[in-house]
Amino acid sequence: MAELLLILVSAIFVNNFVLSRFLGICPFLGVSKKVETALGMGMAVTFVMTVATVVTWFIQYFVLIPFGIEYLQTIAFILVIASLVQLVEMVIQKTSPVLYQSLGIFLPLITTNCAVLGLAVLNIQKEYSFLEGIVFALGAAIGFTLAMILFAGLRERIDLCPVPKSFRGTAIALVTAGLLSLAFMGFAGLVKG
Amino acid sequence: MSDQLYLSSSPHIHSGETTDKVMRAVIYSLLPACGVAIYFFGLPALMLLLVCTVGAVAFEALCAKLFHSKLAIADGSAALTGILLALNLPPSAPWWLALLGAAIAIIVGKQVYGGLGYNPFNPALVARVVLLISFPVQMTSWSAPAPLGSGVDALTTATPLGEWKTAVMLTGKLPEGMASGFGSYFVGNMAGCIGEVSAIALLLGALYLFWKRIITWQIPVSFIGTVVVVGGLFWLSDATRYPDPLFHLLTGGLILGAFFMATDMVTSPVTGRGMLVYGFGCGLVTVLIRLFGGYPEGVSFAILLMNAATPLIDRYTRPRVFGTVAEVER
Amino acid sequence: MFAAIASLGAIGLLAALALGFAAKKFAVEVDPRELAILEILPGANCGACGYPGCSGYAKMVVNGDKIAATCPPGGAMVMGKIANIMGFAPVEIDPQVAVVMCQGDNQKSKEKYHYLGLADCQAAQKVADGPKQCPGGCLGLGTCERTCPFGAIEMTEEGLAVISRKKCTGCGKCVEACPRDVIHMTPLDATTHVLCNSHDRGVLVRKYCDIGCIACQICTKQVPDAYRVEDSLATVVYEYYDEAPEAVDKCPTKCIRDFTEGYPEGSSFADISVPVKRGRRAA
Amino acid sequence: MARLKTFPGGLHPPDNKAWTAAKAIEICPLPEELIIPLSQHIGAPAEACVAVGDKVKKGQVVGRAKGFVSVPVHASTSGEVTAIEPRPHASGRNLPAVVIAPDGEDEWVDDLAAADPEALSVEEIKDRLRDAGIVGMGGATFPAHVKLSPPGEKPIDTLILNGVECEPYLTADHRLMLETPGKVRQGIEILRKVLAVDNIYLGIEANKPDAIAQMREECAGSDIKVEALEVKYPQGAEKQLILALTGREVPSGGLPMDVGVVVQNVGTAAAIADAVTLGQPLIERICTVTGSGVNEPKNLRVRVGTPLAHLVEQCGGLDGEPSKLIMGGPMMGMAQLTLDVPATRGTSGLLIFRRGDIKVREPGPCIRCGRCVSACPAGLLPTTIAAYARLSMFDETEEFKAMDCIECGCCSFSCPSLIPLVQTLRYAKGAILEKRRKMQ
Repeated sequence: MAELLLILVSAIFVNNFVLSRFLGICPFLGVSKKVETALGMGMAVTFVMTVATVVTWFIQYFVLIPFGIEYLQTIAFILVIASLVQLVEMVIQKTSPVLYQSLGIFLPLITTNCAVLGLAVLNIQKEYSFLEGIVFALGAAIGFTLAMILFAGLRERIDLCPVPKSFRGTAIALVTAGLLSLAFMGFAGLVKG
Repeated sequence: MSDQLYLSSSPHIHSGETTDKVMRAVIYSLLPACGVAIYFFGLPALMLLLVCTVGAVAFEALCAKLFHSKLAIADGSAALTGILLALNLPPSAPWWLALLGAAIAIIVGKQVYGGLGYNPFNPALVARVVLLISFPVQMTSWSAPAPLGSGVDALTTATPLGEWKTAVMLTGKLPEGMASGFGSYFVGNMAGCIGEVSAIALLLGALYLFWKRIITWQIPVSFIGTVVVVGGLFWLSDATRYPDPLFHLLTGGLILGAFFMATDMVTSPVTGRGMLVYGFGCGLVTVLIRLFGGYPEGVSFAILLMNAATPLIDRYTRPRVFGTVAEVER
Repeated sequence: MFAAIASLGAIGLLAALALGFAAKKFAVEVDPRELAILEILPGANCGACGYPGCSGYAKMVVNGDKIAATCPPGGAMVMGKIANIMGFAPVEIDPQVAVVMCQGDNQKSKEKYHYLGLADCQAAQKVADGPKQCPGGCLGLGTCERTCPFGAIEMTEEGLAVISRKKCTGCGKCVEACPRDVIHMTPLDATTHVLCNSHDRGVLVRKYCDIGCIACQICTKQVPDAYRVEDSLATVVYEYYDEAPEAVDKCPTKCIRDFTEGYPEGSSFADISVPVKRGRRAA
Repeated sequence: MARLKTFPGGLHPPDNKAWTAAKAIEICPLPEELIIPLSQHIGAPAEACVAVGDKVKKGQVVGRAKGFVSVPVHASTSGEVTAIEPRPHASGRNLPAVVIAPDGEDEWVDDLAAADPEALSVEEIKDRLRDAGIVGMGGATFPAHVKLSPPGEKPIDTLILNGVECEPYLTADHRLMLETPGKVRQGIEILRKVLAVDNIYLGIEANKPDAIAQMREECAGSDIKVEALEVKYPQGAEKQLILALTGREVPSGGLPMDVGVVVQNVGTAAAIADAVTLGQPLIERICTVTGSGVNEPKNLRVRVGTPLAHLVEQCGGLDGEPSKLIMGGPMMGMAQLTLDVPATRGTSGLLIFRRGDIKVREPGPCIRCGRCVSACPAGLLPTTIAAYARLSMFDETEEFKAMDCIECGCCSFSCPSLIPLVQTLRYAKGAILEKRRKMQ
């Protein structure tokens, strides 16, 4: 139990996928203009991450390893992730056209979101058990969502600021992301692992 | 006559409280702490204060020129940032570190966001954390206080928090004689950043701020309260491993942080309820980092993190609008 | 080798089946023409067409049986493309530009009182009808500049709005935003305008403005067709705009200006204020 | 002592009431010219019903009411109509007014009908109020007969008399309660009859202990509850006053009648007494003339239509160059362009600041100090709304409830960055209304 909690805390704060591992920067910068959108993206990624972890875990241990084709890991995982993303895209388009519009290209781009693939691969590398894997995925997803909405809140505020011309747009967003990451470095060493 | 008249929309009177008066009051409130810093750490402290303050003002002016914005040195905010930064540096920090810190605080921490009022993070803390991560050696070499006129040379030593952390890491136990030094902790006779050592000087300044109504009770109370309660719970659970709440309170940057850094208006929530949540978050993160983190001190990180959460806190702690049944969330 | 192909193939097949099922279940109908039109539109969401945003306009075009409104910023070219997509006859539109009918900046036009408060024309207008003695003159607080979705309006140092004839798309947002109705829509080809918006009598205008129309009638005498003086203010009759330049030099207060001369001086728009001929703008 | 009743938020600006609080009301003599605006109330302006050259008597109708939400205007002395033309008006524009040259006789019209309110029916009383041109005299100038005719589905069970006078500088209502408490009481009894309520409060700010004592004495033995309220602005704002006295909260976007309450100013009550018992129309009121730019601040009984310049003359003239003229109080009053503007039924004060008293400073950026938030009696985030409004993000301003702003001025007063918050909020409200109008 304590072990699982550590994995969770570690994935959320200490080794936050976005702010410490620097994975998944593309949607982090792309769809963090509004808190609602960021939350929507966070949810979508959470779903994809969790399900992808489950599916890839099974594929790894019941297909790839038994057949001795671990070298196909990346391709197989991307295949799974891509299908999942497609599924999520269809569901969102049907259920929330507004969210669909605001996520735009970043929704299908979850496919190539390194956070998702990174998670699946890390999960295998760390030789987590099935349950640990799910907790790890959940932590990573929560961490991702947390980073997204924190950052979106900051950006909503920065939108009201008279930022000097040369820093407007992505420049100031990156500066802010850097500072946010800096703040997260305070958690370093909190949990080993 | 009429073209000489002023016309405006109501109201036609004003409280007279202005931004520069607020900033000046905060600077005054830090003077006792500066005095104690100079008393205990001598010329190096004076040098840090001067370099940081002058540096911050100079960089502010430079930015105004670069970004073609209005020069706003007169409001005193840059000088205040400089002083706060200096108070957050160890006494042995070299001058160039202070100057670099001032540059980071003003340029990265404040001016790239458009200047006063727009920075999401406390500029002085941004600088401190950048320095801490980039120059860990210089930022964590502490010297014991050598009061003016005592003729003692500054000795290299560790901060009480650092001492505790090292001991716990090595032996899993509190160091010997930890509880003995509260008297000197209170006055400020211990190692640490030049401005954070003297609780009494800081509290004096804080009282002045309360009296001037510059700060409200919410943030300091919930911040310190959380540290004391959560720290206390751990202490109760294992007094041989975790330090007692008073130790948390008097050592490290808690008092400086809770009264002067976390209460920075620009980077903290605007509503009373939001301030409570914010203070709680600061306190919790501080204790977690102090007790379990890699760094011995967590106040700066905690405040920076909660700065980042401020927009979200503001969003979810809106006051109830008159005549509405309950807060309407979107 | 076979195991690799088979297993990956199986995974792919499973995924495909699931997706196929989902595609049926969550199908959403979108008219491709709507997207195509949305692509063409300028995307400024200015609302000049009268519909909520460009997507609202596209929806209207696709769902209606004719093009019920034009897209002024898009101009003839966009309208032509839309007509192509929909298979309708192209809709004619007359390109228009907005013109600030005032030259009375802080130097030339007198203040009524010192205004303190929000730097916005609409807000200032609510305080005793604005701080200028002239009831129709530009207040110079930049509400139009902030409203313009195309960045075509600029405030001069002396506080007068000037509109770039090149950047202006004729959407009319500024006309709506101006509390003093000093911005008018004019045909793009008309380059001569009476730059005054004060209906006060000439004696009064002289008191507060160095460059306002005093309704002296010289222009109507010079070119009777192209000018009309009504309610103490001369205006160009735009049907006869090509005759209007003849009176420019005759105006005693210099409030008739021809934009081919490179008006207004001193603004960064001065070099691009030369009129643009019909058709060129669409490019 | 129990805590005084009050509302959340608000603040206490320096009130400077001492300048005039102890000064008895003086009667302002006739000016050379009376300018009677046809628009002195909220609602449709009156329509002139006299012609240039006509002789009019004091109290004669010179402008007829147009529509239900409208009241007639009356000549405030006898004399000759010299013009009917646009004249400077408190709104800053020139609006139609009937100009009267007084003949010095000050002769009442003959058909003033005194009556016993007990003998009149409710409808008759309301007719008398309308004919007398009674409007809310606290500043809103809303026709009283309309306010007293709530729709049937909104039963009224409480009447609140507003004697708070929380605006700094003003002491008109204070003096009125001290000097003519009987009139106020009489007005209350008439209102009681019209509304058929027995739950009656009279709220007075605790900084007027003499007025509280006076009104308690006057109301001794009756069920009228004279309550001392905490000294805090805007204690006299309708919704805040209702909350303080009854604990009821007028819903967002609603009116006092939604919680069964009618609020009337004490000045209105006194005017109602005159209108019903004596048949006298509302042609004069009490007005505090004060400020650093006036030599001798005073409380004056002023005829409607008296040019402000004449009021200043009665107060020893201007002290130095004026820099700002304000009709009403400093928190919600309107800045005026000229002293040619006439006093109207809603003119509770004239405040003049001397040159040098107005400090001109550029607004700075918001430092998020939160003072506006804690001062806002409506529970809004003024600085956030203003930030959105400046960027024309009006959907956001609406979502942050800009429409619930009561424009009391607390936020602007307390802002250390001198941001014109109220004006910005007012601007946002205008834009939201415009947007709503377009949607329909």
